[in-house]
Parts: sequence; C-alpha cells; structure tokens
Amino acid sequence: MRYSIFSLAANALTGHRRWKPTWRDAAPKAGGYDVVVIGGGGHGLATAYYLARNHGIRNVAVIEKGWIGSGNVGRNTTIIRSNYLLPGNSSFYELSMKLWEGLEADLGYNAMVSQRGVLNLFHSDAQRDAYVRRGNAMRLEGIDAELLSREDVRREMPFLAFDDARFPIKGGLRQRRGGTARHDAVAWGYAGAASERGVDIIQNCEVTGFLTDPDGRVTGVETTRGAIRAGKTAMAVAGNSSRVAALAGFRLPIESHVLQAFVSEAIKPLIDNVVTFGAGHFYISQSDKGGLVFGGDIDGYNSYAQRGNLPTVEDVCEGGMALMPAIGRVRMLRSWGGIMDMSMDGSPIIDHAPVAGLYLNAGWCYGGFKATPASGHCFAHLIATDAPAREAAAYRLDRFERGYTIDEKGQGAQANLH
Amino acid sequence: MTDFALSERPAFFGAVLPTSAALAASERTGLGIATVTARRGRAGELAETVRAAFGVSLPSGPKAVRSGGLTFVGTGPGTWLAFQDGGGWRFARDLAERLGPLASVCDQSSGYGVLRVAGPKTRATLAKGVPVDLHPAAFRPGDAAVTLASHVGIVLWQVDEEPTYDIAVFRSLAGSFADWLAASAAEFTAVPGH
Amino acid sequence: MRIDCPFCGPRDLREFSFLGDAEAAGSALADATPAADAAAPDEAGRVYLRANPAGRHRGLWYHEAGCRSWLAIERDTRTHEIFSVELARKEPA
Amino acid sequence: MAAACRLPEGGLIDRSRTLRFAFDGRDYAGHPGDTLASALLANGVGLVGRSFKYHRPRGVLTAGPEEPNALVELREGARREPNSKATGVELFDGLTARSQNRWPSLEHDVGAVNGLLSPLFVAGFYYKTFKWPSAFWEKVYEPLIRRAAGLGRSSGLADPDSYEKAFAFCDVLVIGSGPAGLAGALAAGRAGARVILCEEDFAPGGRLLCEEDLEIDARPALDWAQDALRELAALPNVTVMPRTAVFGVYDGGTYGAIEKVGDHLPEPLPGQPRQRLWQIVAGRSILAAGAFERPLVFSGNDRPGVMMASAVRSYRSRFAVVPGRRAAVFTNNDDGWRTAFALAEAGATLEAVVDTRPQIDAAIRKRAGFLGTRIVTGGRVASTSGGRALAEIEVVDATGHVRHLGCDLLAMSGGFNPSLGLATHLGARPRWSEAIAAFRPDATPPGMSVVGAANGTFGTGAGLAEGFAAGQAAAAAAGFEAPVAEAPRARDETLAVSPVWHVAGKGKAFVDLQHDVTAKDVELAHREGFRSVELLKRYTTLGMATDQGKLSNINGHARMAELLGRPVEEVGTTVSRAPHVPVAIAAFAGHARGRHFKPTRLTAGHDFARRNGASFVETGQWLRAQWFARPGEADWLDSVVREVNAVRGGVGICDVSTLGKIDVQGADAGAFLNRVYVNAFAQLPVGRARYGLMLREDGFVLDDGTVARLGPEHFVLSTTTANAARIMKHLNFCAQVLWPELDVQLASVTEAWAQYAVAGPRSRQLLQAMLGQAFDLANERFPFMGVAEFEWAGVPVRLFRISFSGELAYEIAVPAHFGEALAEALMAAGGPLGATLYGTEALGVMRIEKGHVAGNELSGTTTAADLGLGRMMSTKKDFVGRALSGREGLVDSARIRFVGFRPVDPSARLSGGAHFLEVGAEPTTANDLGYATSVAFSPTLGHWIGLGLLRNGPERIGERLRAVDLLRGTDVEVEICSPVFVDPEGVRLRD
Ligand SMILES: Cc1cc2nc3c(=O)[nH]c(=O)nc-3n(C[C@H](O)[C@H](O)[C@H](O)COP(=O)(O)OP(=O)(O)OC[C@H]3O[C@@H](n4cnc5c(N)ncnc54)[C@H](O)[C@@H]3O)c2cc1C
Ligand SMILES: NC(=O)c1ccc[n+]([C@@H]2O[C@H](COP(=O)([O-])OP(=O)(O)OC[C@H]3O[C@@H](n4cnc5c(N)ncnc54)[C@H](O)[C@@H]3O)[C@@H](O)[C@H]2O)c1
Ligand SMILES: Cc1cc2nc3c(=O)[nH]c(=O)nc-3n(C[C@H](O)[C@H](O)[C@H](O)COP(=O)(O)O)c2cc1C
Ligand SMILES: [Zn+2]
Repeated sequence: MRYSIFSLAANALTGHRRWKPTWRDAAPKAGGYDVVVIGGGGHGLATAYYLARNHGIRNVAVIEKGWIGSGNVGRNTTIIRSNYLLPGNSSFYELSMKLWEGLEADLGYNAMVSQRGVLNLFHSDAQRDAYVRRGNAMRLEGIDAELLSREDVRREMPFLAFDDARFPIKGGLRQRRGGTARHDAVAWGYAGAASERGVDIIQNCEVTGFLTDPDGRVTGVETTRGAIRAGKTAMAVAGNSSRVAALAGFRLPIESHVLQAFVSEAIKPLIDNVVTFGAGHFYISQSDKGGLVFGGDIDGYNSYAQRGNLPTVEDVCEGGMALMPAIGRVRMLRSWGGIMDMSMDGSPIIDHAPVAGLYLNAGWCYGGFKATPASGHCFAHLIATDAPAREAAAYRLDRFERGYTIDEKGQGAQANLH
Repeated sequence: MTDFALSERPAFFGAVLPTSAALAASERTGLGIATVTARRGRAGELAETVRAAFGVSLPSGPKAVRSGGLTFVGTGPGTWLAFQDGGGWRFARDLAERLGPLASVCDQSSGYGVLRVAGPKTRATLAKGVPVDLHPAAFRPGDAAVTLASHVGIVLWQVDEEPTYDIAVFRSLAGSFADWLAASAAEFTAVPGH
Repeated sequence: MRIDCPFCGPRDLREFSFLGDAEAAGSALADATPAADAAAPDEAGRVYLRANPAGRHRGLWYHEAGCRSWLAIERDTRTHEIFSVELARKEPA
Repeated sequence: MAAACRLPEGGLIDRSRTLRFAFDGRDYAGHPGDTLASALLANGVGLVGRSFKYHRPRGVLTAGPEEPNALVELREGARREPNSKATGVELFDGLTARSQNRWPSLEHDVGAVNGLLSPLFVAGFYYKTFKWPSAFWEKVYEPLIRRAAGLGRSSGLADPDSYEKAFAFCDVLVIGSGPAGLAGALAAGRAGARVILCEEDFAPGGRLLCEEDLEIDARPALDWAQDALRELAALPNVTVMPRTAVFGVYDGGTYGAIEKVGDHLPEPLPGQPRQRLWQIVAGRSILAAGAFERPLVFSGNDRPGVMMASAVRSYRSRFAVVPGRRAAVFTNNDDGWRTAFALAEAGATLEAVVDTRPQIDAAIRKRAGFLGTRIVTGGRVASTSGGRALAEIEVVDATGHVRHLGCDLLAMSGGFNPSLGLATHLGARPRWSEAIAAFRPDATPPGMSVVGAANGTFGTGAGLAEGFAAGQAAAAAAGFEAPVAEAPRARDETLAVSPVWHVAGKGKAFVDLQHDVTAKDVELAHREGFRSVELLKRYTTLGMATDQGKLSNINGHARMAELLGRPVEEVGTTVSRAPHVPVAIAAFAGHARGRHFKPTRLTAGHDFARRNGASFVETGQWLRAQWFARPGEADWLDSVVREVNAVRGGVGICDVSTLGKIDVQGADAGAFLNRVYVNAFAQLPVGRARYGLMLREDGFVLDDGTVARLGPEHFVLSTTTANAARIMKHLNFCAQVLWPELDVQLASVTEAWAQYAVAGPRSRQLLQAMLGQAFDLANERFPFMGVAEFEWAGVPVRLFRISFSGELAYEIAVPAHFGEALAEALMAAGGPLGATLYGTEALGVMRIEKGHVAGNELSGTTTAADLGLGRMMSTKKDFVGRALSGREGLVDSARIRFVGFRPVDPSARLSGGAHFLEVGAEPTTANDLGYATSVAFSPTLGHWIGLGLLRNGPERIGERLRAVDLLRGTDVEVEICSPVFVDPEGVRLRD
C-alpha cells in the first residue's frame, strides 16, 4: 500500500508536507448507503473494511458519534490471544488470531502486532487441571498452548513473587502466538484501508433513532447530522449496545459495566510478555513506549461513565504487588475506564437483531479487542449474505432463551461476574 | 459421663498484639456471644421482652447498648449480636430459652474473637483500614459499625471516650487482623519518641 | 462512591456488591405444584434481558461487608449520582 | 564548582546544615529546604537528562511537579525509582541520583543519533514502516524501539519499603496551601468546620514562598503565610497535611491523596511506611492548586538554560539560586517582567527582555527603564544555540531585525494554565477563557469550588478573596456559621497575556518537551487527519508523558485550532485523568501484598495440624491441611496413600471446619429450603440430614451440601468451602427480596464450630470410646444420616452421621474455641485404634473413589442431570432454577455427562484436564467427546481412576476411549465406568 520505508524517506526529504489524511473525513451522502455501520470502533471499521474487501460492498458508511477509536478500541489493554476453552469461542478467536498475523500486509499499516506470548499463571492443582483442560481444547482446535511448570515460570520471570506469596505460583499456561497490538493503530489501519476502498467514515455523528418502513423494517438511521438511509443497518457500538438497541425498541442480554485500565510511567523493558495472575484480578504487559499497561476486575456496577472508583484501583494494584513486587516503586501515570457490553454469559452476539433490517454485533465484554478482525470478518459475512459465518455460528441471540449459553467462566446469568 | 472438660483456646491465642502506651489491645475471653434475629413480625414483642428481662432497649440502628455485663450491638435490621461477660457458650442457649419464639438465636461464642483496643493512637491506627468516620464528632461511645478493617470484616463499637473500642473479628481471621493491627500501629509503637 | 445504607449510614463502595436491575430480579416461583415441563415463557427474558439504561436506574446491591441488607438503589448510570437507597425487603402488609 | 549559583544569603534553606548528595557519581552539597533540582542548579549543573525520542540534552525547566525534563533515577538497589522529578525530590543527606535514557553517559549519548534521523522519526513513523519482512517486527524493530524508549530503569527487585492506606473524613478539604488555599482553610477552620488542608510540597505556602514582592494585609506575604499556618496548626478542627498530593476525585465526595511519609529520608524510620494512600471523604472541597506556567514554542526552546520564568523566581526567592549569569527573558505577558526585575535585583546581567506584545503597560515600561536592559517589544526569540548548554539566543525585533545575544539563561513565559485537572475527573469539561488565554473550570464535581490561580484568578488579592469566601460557604454548608470577617487583602498583579502558540523560526520547536513532540508534528497530524485533539494526542503522543501535558497540552491544542481555523474553545482539550500526580503502584496496595495480599483464614485446629506435620493448601482464603507427611515417606503420594488406606482399613480424622455452615430458623424454614433446593426438606424429620442440591436461577447447579434438621423450626446446612459467602448472599437475597413473607432467619455459623470428620470402619469405635456415655452410637440408635446434639466434656456437640469417603463415618462439631482440644481428644481416643490424620488430598482421593462431585464438577456449567443427580429434582414443588433448567440446551442429549473411567493398562497414569477421543480418532475439536474433571491414584484399587464429563457418558459405560493430554504428551486408553469405584451399593456407610 502507500506506506513504506520508501514513502517515508521520500516524504522526509520534502518535510512531510505531502502526506494525505489516513482516511477521508466524510459527510453523510444524501443518497444513503447499501450498508450503514453504527460505531467507529475497531469492530465497526473492520466490518466496513471486510464488506468492501471480501464482499465488494463499498457503498458503506461508518457512523461514529465522536472521533474514531474514542470507544473501547482506544482504551483497552491491547491483549490478543485465542486461548479459549469452549468450541463456540475457540474457532472464532483463532480465526481472529490468524487475521492478526496477516493484518499488516493486508492493511498496509503497521498495527504493531506483537506475538510476545500470553502467560496465564495458576496457583492450585484444581486451577492447573482447568488450564490443562483449556490447553487441550486449544490444541484440539489447532491452537498453540504450552504448560509451564513453576520452575519454567521462574526461569523466565524471576522477578515474580515466588517467595512469601499468599498464593504461590504453581505454573502457567502459555500461548506463544498471543501478545499485543497497538490499539489505536488498529482502528486507524482499518479506517484507512476501508476509506481507500470507498467507505465513508463519518465522525461526530451520533445515531439518535432508526428509520423504519411501515412494516417496521429498519431502513436507516436518524443522526445528529440528519437522517441517513441504508439498505442494511448494522450496529457495532460495544458499551452502548443497550442504548442503541433501546432506540430500536428491544432489550439485550447485556449490562454495561466500567472496566478501568492503568498505565505506568515509561521505563526500560522489564516485562516482555503478557502475564495474568490466577489468584487475583491483575494482568500486565509493557507497551513499546515503556509504560506498564495493566488492569484487573471491573468495578462491578452498571455504568456509562468512562471512569471508575478507588476500591478497584486498589484491588488491581494489590494483585500487582502480590504477583510482581518489583513494580512497587514504578508510578501509575494514568487510569481510565471503558464501558463494556457485558453479556449474560460472557460471550458475544453476532446475529440478526430482533428487528428486520438491523444486524447486531455486541456483548464483547473485556475481550473484544482481540476479536476485532474476526468480528469484522464474520459480521460482514452475516450482513452481506444473511447467513452466519461458520466461525461465529454459535453467537446467536436466541441462545439465552434456548439454553445454549457459552459460559467460559461458569458464572451464569450475572453480567458482572463474567 | 466423661469427667474431663475440653480446654478452650481463644481466637487471638498466640497472636502478637500491640501493647504500647499509644495503643494497647487485649482479647476479651470467656464471652458469651449470640446472634439474635427477630422472628417475622415479632420485633416489638422481642424488644419488650429484652427490656423486661435485661433492662436494655434493643437498639434499632448500629448502636451498642449495655446493661451490666450484657451488651447488645445492632448489626442489621432486626439483628443483633449479644455479648455477655463470662457467658461462654451457655449464654446463647439461655438466651434462646428466654426469648422463645420471638427470636432466632445462634451461639457465636466461638465465632468471634473480641479485642478491646484503647490508647491515644487508637483512632489513627484504626483509620488505616476502617472506612468509617471515628472522629468524636461523628462516632461516640455506644456507636457501632459492621464494617471492614483492611480486608477483614469486623464489628466495632465504642466503649468510652478515652477512646476504647471493642472489635469483634471472625475467629479464623484473628491472625490476619492482628497482623494488620500490628503493622498499622507500628508507626506509633516502633518509632522512638512516639 | 458513598452509599447511605438505611441501617448503617453512609458507607464506602468497597463494602457493597452489585447484583443487577431491580425490576428483573424477582422470582416467578409457582406456589402450587408446577407442571414439570412448563418453563415459564418469560422467565428467560426476566433473567437475561435486564434494563440497562443510560440515566436513572434502580439496581439491587448487597451490603456485604456491613449489615448484609439487600438494598434497592436509584442511581444515574452516567454520573453515579445516587437518588435514593432503601431496603429491598418489602414487608408485606 | 561549589555553590556556583547560590546567592550568599536569603532563601528558605537552612544554611547551618549541609547535605551531601551524588549525581551521576559526582558528589555535591546542598541544604535542608533544597530540592534535588535547586541543589543541582546551585552547583551549576545544567545538563540533567535526555529526552524521550531524540535523546536531546535537557536541563531543569520548572520548579514543580510539572517538570518534563529533569527526570532522574533516584536511590539505588531495590529502592531505585526511575523518572523521579528532580524538582519534586526533597534533598536528604546521602541522596544518590543518576541521569537516565542515555548511554554511555549523559554528555555523550549514542541515542542522540535519533536526532539526526529525526526527519524519518516524525510522529507515527512506525505505523508506516517496519512491516516487512513480517517476522522482523517482533524480532528486530520492536526490541530496538522498546530499548530506545522507556526513560529510566526499574530495579527489577521487590520493593523493600512498606506502604499504608488510611481513611479520613472532613467537612472541607482544601487542596493547595497558596494564598487562596490558606484563606479558604482559615475561613472554614475559624467557623469550626473539620478541615483538611493537603499540600503536595514539603513546605506549605504555594507561590508565597517564591515571590518577594507580595504583601498581604500590609505585611510581607511570607510572614502572613507563616501566621496563617500557625493559626491553622492551633485549631483542633484543622489538619494540615504537607507532602500530601490529592491525586484523584472519585464519586460521592471521595478524594485520593498520597502522602510521602518517608521520602525525604534516606530510608523510612522503623515502623514508618514510605508512603500513605489516603482516601478522604469530604462534604465539600476547595481546589486551590494554583497554575502552571506555559512554555513558548520556539526553535531550541528545550536547550538546558531555557527555563520557565516563574520557576526562575522560585529558585531565586525560595532556594537562593540564580541559575545563570547572563540572562534574558522572553514573555507574552506581564508576569515575565516580574522575573526580569527579580533577576536584575539578584544581580544577574539582563541581556534583554523580549516581549511578543507590541505594547506593554506603562508602569512596567517605566520600571524597566531603570533596568538599563534591551527591551524588545513585538519581538521574538527565533532560536537558541549552544549545544548542551544555552550560549546564545537569536532575537528578532518587530521590524524583522535579527540580533544574536550571548546568554546562559533564558526565562520564558507563555501565560498560565490553571491547574484544574482535579475539577474534571468526574467528567466536567473546562471552558476556554479569552481573558487569560487558558481553560478555566466550568462545571465542577459536586461540592467542589475552585479558587485562586486554579480558577484562573491570578491576582493574589482576588485569589485570597475567592478562597476566603469559598471557605466560609463550605463551612456554612456543613452547618458552621462563619464569624463575620474580612478576607485578607492584597493587591492584584496584572497578567495581560497575549497568546502566541508558535513562534516562527527554523529548527525544532518543542511543544511536548519530554516526548519530543514538535510544532511540525502537530502540523503533520493535522495534515494526516488526526485533528481531534484526542487523535492528535494519540498520534503524536502529545501530553502522554510523565507530566501528562501540564505544560504542553494547551500549546498543542491551540496550535491545532489555528491550523483548523477554529476557536480553541471549539477544539477543546483532552481529558485529564487520575492520578493527577503519578503515584507509586505499591501505595495503592498498602499492607495487602506478599503474604498479606488476602487475609488468611485458619481453622481452630491449624496449629494442631502443623504440629502433626501437615502441609497446607490454599482453599479460597482458608489454609487446609493437605496431607501429613511422616518420616520415611518419599513424597506426598506416599503420605496420601497411607492416609487413604488408614481410613478405608481403620479410622482417619480430618478437619472439615472450612465448609460453610448456615443456620436456618423460623416457622417457614422448611418451606424456605424447599424453594432453594431442588429436593424437598420440609418433611425431613428432626434428627436427620439429607444431601441437597441448589441451582442458580438459570438452571445450572450452584452448590451442594447437607441439610440437617435440628428442630421443627431449626436447620443447619453446609456449603462447599469456596462457595460459603456466595450462598449466604444468595440465601439472604431469597429471604429478603424474593420471599419476605416467609418467617426465616439466617445466620452464618461457619466460624462458630470446629468440625472433624471421623471416617473408617473403626470410626464408631473411636467416637464411642471418646464420648463414653454422653451418646450412644449404636447403628440402630444413630443410623446413617442421623443428626444429634448433646453435651460432652463441658461443651455442646453436634454429631452428624454423614460420609464423604464412603466409609462408615461421622462428623463431629464443637464450638471452635474447643476445636483443638477436640482434635487432641479424637487422637487420644483413636490412638489404640491406629487413628490417622488425613488431609484434603486423601479426602479428594476418597471422594473420587466414591464418585462424589466436587468443585471440578460443580463448575457452573453443569446441570443436575449432567452430574447424574437429575432425579433429585422434585416435580412436586417449584424451586429456584427449575423453570430455566428445562430449556432445550440444558436437556440436550449431546451434553457431556458424568462418568468414571480407568486406564485399560492398570499401570498407566491419568491426567486431569485430558480430553476424551475415540480410539483412532484424530485429535480435533470435532472429535472431542469431553474431558477428565478429576483424577487420582486409588490406593484402594491400586491404579489410577478418574471422573469426567463425557458426551453420552452413561450410555458409554464399558466402552474404550482415549484420554489424551496433548500438553503433557500422554495418550491413555481408558474404559468408561460408573463413577462409583468403591462400594457402589453403599453398604459400608450404612453399617
Ligand atoms: C479497559 C479495557 C481493557 C480492555 N482490554 C482488552 C484486552 O486486553 N483484550 C481484548 O481483547 N479486549 C479488551 N477490551 C475489550 C475491547 O476493547 C472491546 O471489547 C472492543 O474494543 C469493543 O469493540 P469496538 O472496538 O468496536 O468498540 P468501541 O471502540 O467502543 O466502538 C464502538 C463505537 O460506537 C460508537 N457509538 C456508540 N453509540 C453510538 C451512536 N449512538 N452513534 C454513533 N456511534 C456510536 C462509540 O463512540 C464507539 O466509538 C478492553 C476494554 C476495556 C474498556
Ligand atoms: N501574575 C500572574 O499572572 C500569576 C499567575 C499565576 C500565579 N500567580 C500567583 O500565584 C498565586 C496563586 O495563588 P494560589 O493559592 O491560587 O496558588 P499557589 O500556586 O500559590 O498554590 C497552589 C498550591 O497548591 C499545591 N498543590 C497543587 N496541586 C496540588 C494537589 N493536587 N494536592 C495538593 N497540593 C497541591 C501547590 O503545591 C501549591 O503549593 C498568587 O500569589 C498569584 O498572584 C500569579
Ligand atoms: C495500551 C495503552 C497505553 C497507553 N499509554 C499511555 C501513556 O503512555 N501515556 C498516557 O498518558 N496515556 C496512555 N494511555 C491512556 C490514554 O491516554 C487514555 O487515557 C486512554 O486511551 C483512554 O482515553 P481517555 O482517558 O481520554 O478517556 C494508554 C492507553 C492504552 C490503551
Ligand atoms: Zn448496611
């Protein structure tokens, strides 16, 4: 594509005056679109991209109420992995992993996909059994997984708390192909590649209602920048799913919850993988800039404010200090929150909405960043063909009513426990 | 019948408790402790009976009321923890008999360890984990709270102005509570001059 | 966040846990013998489709590290402002 | 070069004492009252760090927490703190610091080559390149980028200091102790309100410590401040907390603050924490946090020797340091002139005052006339030169005439940004003010008022008045009537700022100094479509450095507004977030780390178990005895095998106190239990127990346990150890919310009782010997599932005839204070019978042998039918979870269901978490038939056995499958069998 070391060098010589916008900032077209995608997050942008790329549907608009990437794609802890347990999930997340692996070449944009490995630690025999079960499920799906002993973990991360720990580390399950990606760049890369294929990216445009025909079929959206007609309308609004669904007159098996995340001041490389603590709510990696990026549990009450409260901050840092006392004197630089679409079984929904003409992509909880490529891929498939993609076939909306929930954690119908 | 009696080991047995002028803690052993919960629709009669039998009015909020060696602490709507000096496990049994069908009573004589904490640095020490305002303007003798100390659940009530507090901690957590208390008091007990 | 528990008074968020929407949390247990096969048709809706508005919301909370009362709290989910806190227990007349 | 820049007198330092410190291995001296920055400057050290990207040489820019340049690694060994702001480090004797982000040395940094490559390294360059070959990103480019970035080094060692948390409550929280904050605290404190005044600095007073030309109430301002502090100290209702920065505003009037208790000492004193994290609950708050001076964006504005003008005054007045001999001032407002006058008074040579404004106030001009310096109005500093220290500036006057002036200090002032971050933590957005060319707070968090410079009120007099009024109002809101009094008086300084967002010139003009974001980067972001200030930030990293854009943001955002041709007001500014000042991660953890991460729950028999050689295992927060090793046993398996054999062949004793125990009383207790369990309890006879199963509302299994009826209206039920709190909560929910009409009272009695299992063919003998005549254990008197309460040995006893092991067994409970004595009595009575202590491991083996489900099977995704317990579900009553348990997906015949399995080759070992495949089937998800939930070596059978969940499990009994563990590389042929391996008829437990 247009970005390369050569274009960079050539531009350097001309003072970088010739760069064009990464994506076109479009205004709504009067004639409407074949497909309107609500939500300029990772999923919405990827959906538009794959509609154009895989299905040749280019008369597409992505409508974003703020600036693209202002939602969760711009505020997550960047972990990508496909270490899922249940069949409905593992095939989907592995598709995503494969798409990540080819993403830069595909988009012509360096989203800094870094397969530095994801290590889940366990602290009891029962937890080891559960991770072995998971690792085997992954291997059956053709996904890489390794079991690490306590000594293996100690060799690789000697600065973890091996002595005087409340919950001693007994080993870990590692997926080497897991890692991180530069979150914002994922949105920008998809936006650029979609825009290049003709997709209109419309920022500062909030959907406030739906246009319907007399049969109640959705025919477009009402927005802060006027009505926009659409052959098909798709929603990928993550934390705002329930609000947008309410505009269309239905409820979702989703509750919105705030998840906080944290970044430390930049330090020289200390942690070269992604680690999760199995006996507390804490996970961490280090950004290329040097900040320790970490998080833990959700605050636990439903919320649309992108911020949380102190008890959770303390809980996360307690987990951090229990696992990694070497980060004690590193300072937290910034904290923030994102609103997550916590589904009632912890797994997503990619399906027709209960309203005709409307397509639904929601319920990503705190795990939808890694899903971005597959979500866009499968959602585009559903929108284009009206049939579910094979890898996302389990993500039906009626699974709750019918009892086919996909509950990785076994917590049941309580959103904040997933 | 066996002719021996089992020996008792209180909750804080072996725990290292601060005993400085700044703050001293000691365990109140031998207490009879019981949860008392009013039966449905019998709260009024219960209050009457308690008043008649023990000369105290059951508090309807988070308060500790005392009569002689007996203290009732309000721990929830219609629920109290009762403490009887020297009452041991028999206290709950006797109380259940006295209250009959008006309340459900459970023996908790072994369920808690109760510390008496006093000294000029008591408030400053408790502030390091108790998220309740214990300032004399906000919390007075007779006030009680079911709350936390760091991560340990406690029932706390103020005994006098000194201030002296009684703190009931679930038995299994006594050691962790004592660790926290000692660490929190260390600043006042370890630094010379304090 | 501070929650003014009707029994305990104002307390810190860390003492509480949240369950979910207050209206949805009920139980449609049949008083009489249920027909063994008849799942109440709206039971799945009640359990899974929770009200999740941006704005005023009545939710159920538990004063877990306090008086162990279940509370119904009306709160703005955008600002976290709390309008009312009451015991969820409704004494039947 | 001792004290090269220190004035002979003045300043708020204690010259009677000398503090030694080292920077980059060289020794220096300073005084109490110094910061590391002031002491370095006093010693003539100008070069202190390197920037993030281009590794440009940098010096001290500011005198406060907004410092972007002078970052050092403080202390050594495990106490090393990277990125410490020299301007915020209080000097102590023996301090060591090191410059960072440079190699091999600060003077000669190889990384500076990045500066030469800077035409390539523009904002976002990495997104455009490094894509090929793809493996190179992780292997080559990314490690290079990571190493070049990152600033200081963490020690990599566990932090040796301790930390604390504390809670505080007040009517009025005052944040900042400058004139506005002091006035607020005085007004509220005099009225009698409970006041907490937090001051980030070690010395309270704010700007009053730094300005010599101010008077308050007709006295030198510093004297006034000292009196005010004395008065506050004397008020019992006021607490002044120096070294305490408020870092966050949270819901409900909750504030986070960090107190540096021991950071000014070489090490914290014994018993003292290094830092303390405060959660302050305040009825009202007064934000009086002052303002940050803004740099001017011109070429070479980052060179060591270029400093903020007000910081130059701070060094001069507070620290008696003039960090240059030949100075110049570059300003766009009146305040810069105060620095010019201060420099002249301090004896520095003033080469020029360059003011971008064509016109300046007559009074200033008049006073400036006496300075005898060059005054350039309508001019600019176009660039600087001098390598690692400022040597010369290029001044362009209003006519375009260029002059080069030699100087070693350039004081710049671009105006002031109110420090209003805390006012926006709850989501309020600030509002642009043309008058001060800066954002001011608009809406604020509930209960907060903003005063003084933080409110954009830069005059001292007006700030005092605002603070005083806010203090009175806050006290009144808390019910304290303030005595009628006048606010302290002072004159108001003028500002008359005329904003300049970018000064034309060649070369790099830095907007964000730490992150090396230049004016050109902002232009590039604009060109490439990253036009929202939030996108600008993410694309260029503007404002993302350790100073969080306190100096840079407005310059960058206003420049973007210029490029867009829109007012700054519309373009807005980025969101500011907690923590307002960076806070050590350990402080948020406090006591809860290491062994204290979570409380530890110990059973009454813990010490007894320890004395008997137990190893312990974490079960939730409990520690449980896992096995009891004896001399000569090679490993844990030896011990466990012995323990199992002892139970099956004789009698064993196991502490089961950790199981949850809930007391249920009331007229409707039976009806209540009928509704929460799938099976019926209302008709359970008194003196009997029954196994029970609970479902969640969604129809999946929640928990299991036994329910014992102690009286007509009295039950006690048990829960699994891990679920005890969850079940108590669930039952309280049922009682309080779902069925308040039932007369039922619940109490957790887990802690009240110590309970021991006594299991094995000789258990009756043991107990009978111990209990003597207190209770008759004969089978017909006390059958399987019997329950009894009686008194023995001076204590009440609860006796249950229940069995997890499948043997004849009992559980005996006494009040927990007597638990240890009970264990001893059991062992004493059991001695002649060979009684053996056993732990959770043997318990687990025996429950697997018996096919009892436990945590691994109660995984939250199994139904009663999956576990072979479907018949327990009553059809005669309704219960929680019944309705949804009938859903299609929960009764689907394809579900995996509970079975046992054993290796076909009896010497083969089984593996927990292995999956089942048909013999000969490819290992794929499609062929996956289920998995092993629990495995154990069965001493009773002499080979490994397992429990699992298998598709069509019960129908496959007798079939041969494979249990495949791809992680461990094992593939074992197994035979599917009943999950009950031992005594399937249950004869033993009924004997
Ligand atoms: C703190 C945090 C950490 C996380 N960590 C990880 C992680 O490590 N790994 C991982 O895989 N996942 C993680 N996640 C989850 C992940 O970020 C999300 O699941 C995922 O980004 C959601 O998809 P999205 O990118 O499309 O959402 P978003 O980026 O939120 O996109 C939705 C967009 O819709 C827009 N929108 C909403 N309503 C309207 C409307 N009415 N009109 C127009 N536009 C509208 C929003 O403004 C938003 O931009 C994390 C989430 C958070 C908050
Ligand atoms: N002439 C001008 O244009 C101009 C501009 C700016 C300031 N000033 C002068 O500065 C003074 C302003 O007075 P003021 O009282 O508003 O501010 P101040 O700067 O005097 O005091 C603010 C104090 O708040 C502290 N602080 C800041 N953030 C904090 C936090 N989060 N937690 C704890 N403490 C914190 C600072 O350390 C400082 O001591 C006046 O004297 C004014 O004249 C003048
Ligand atoms: C992976 C990741 C790394 C981040 N690193 C930094 C950082 O180094 N400095 C910084 O100021 N913010 C950093 N942030 C946080 C952002 O500044 C911002 O807080 C976050 O994207 C949420 O947006 P908001 O705070 O504007 O709501 C990072 C965010 C993420 C997701
Ligand atoms: Zn309460």
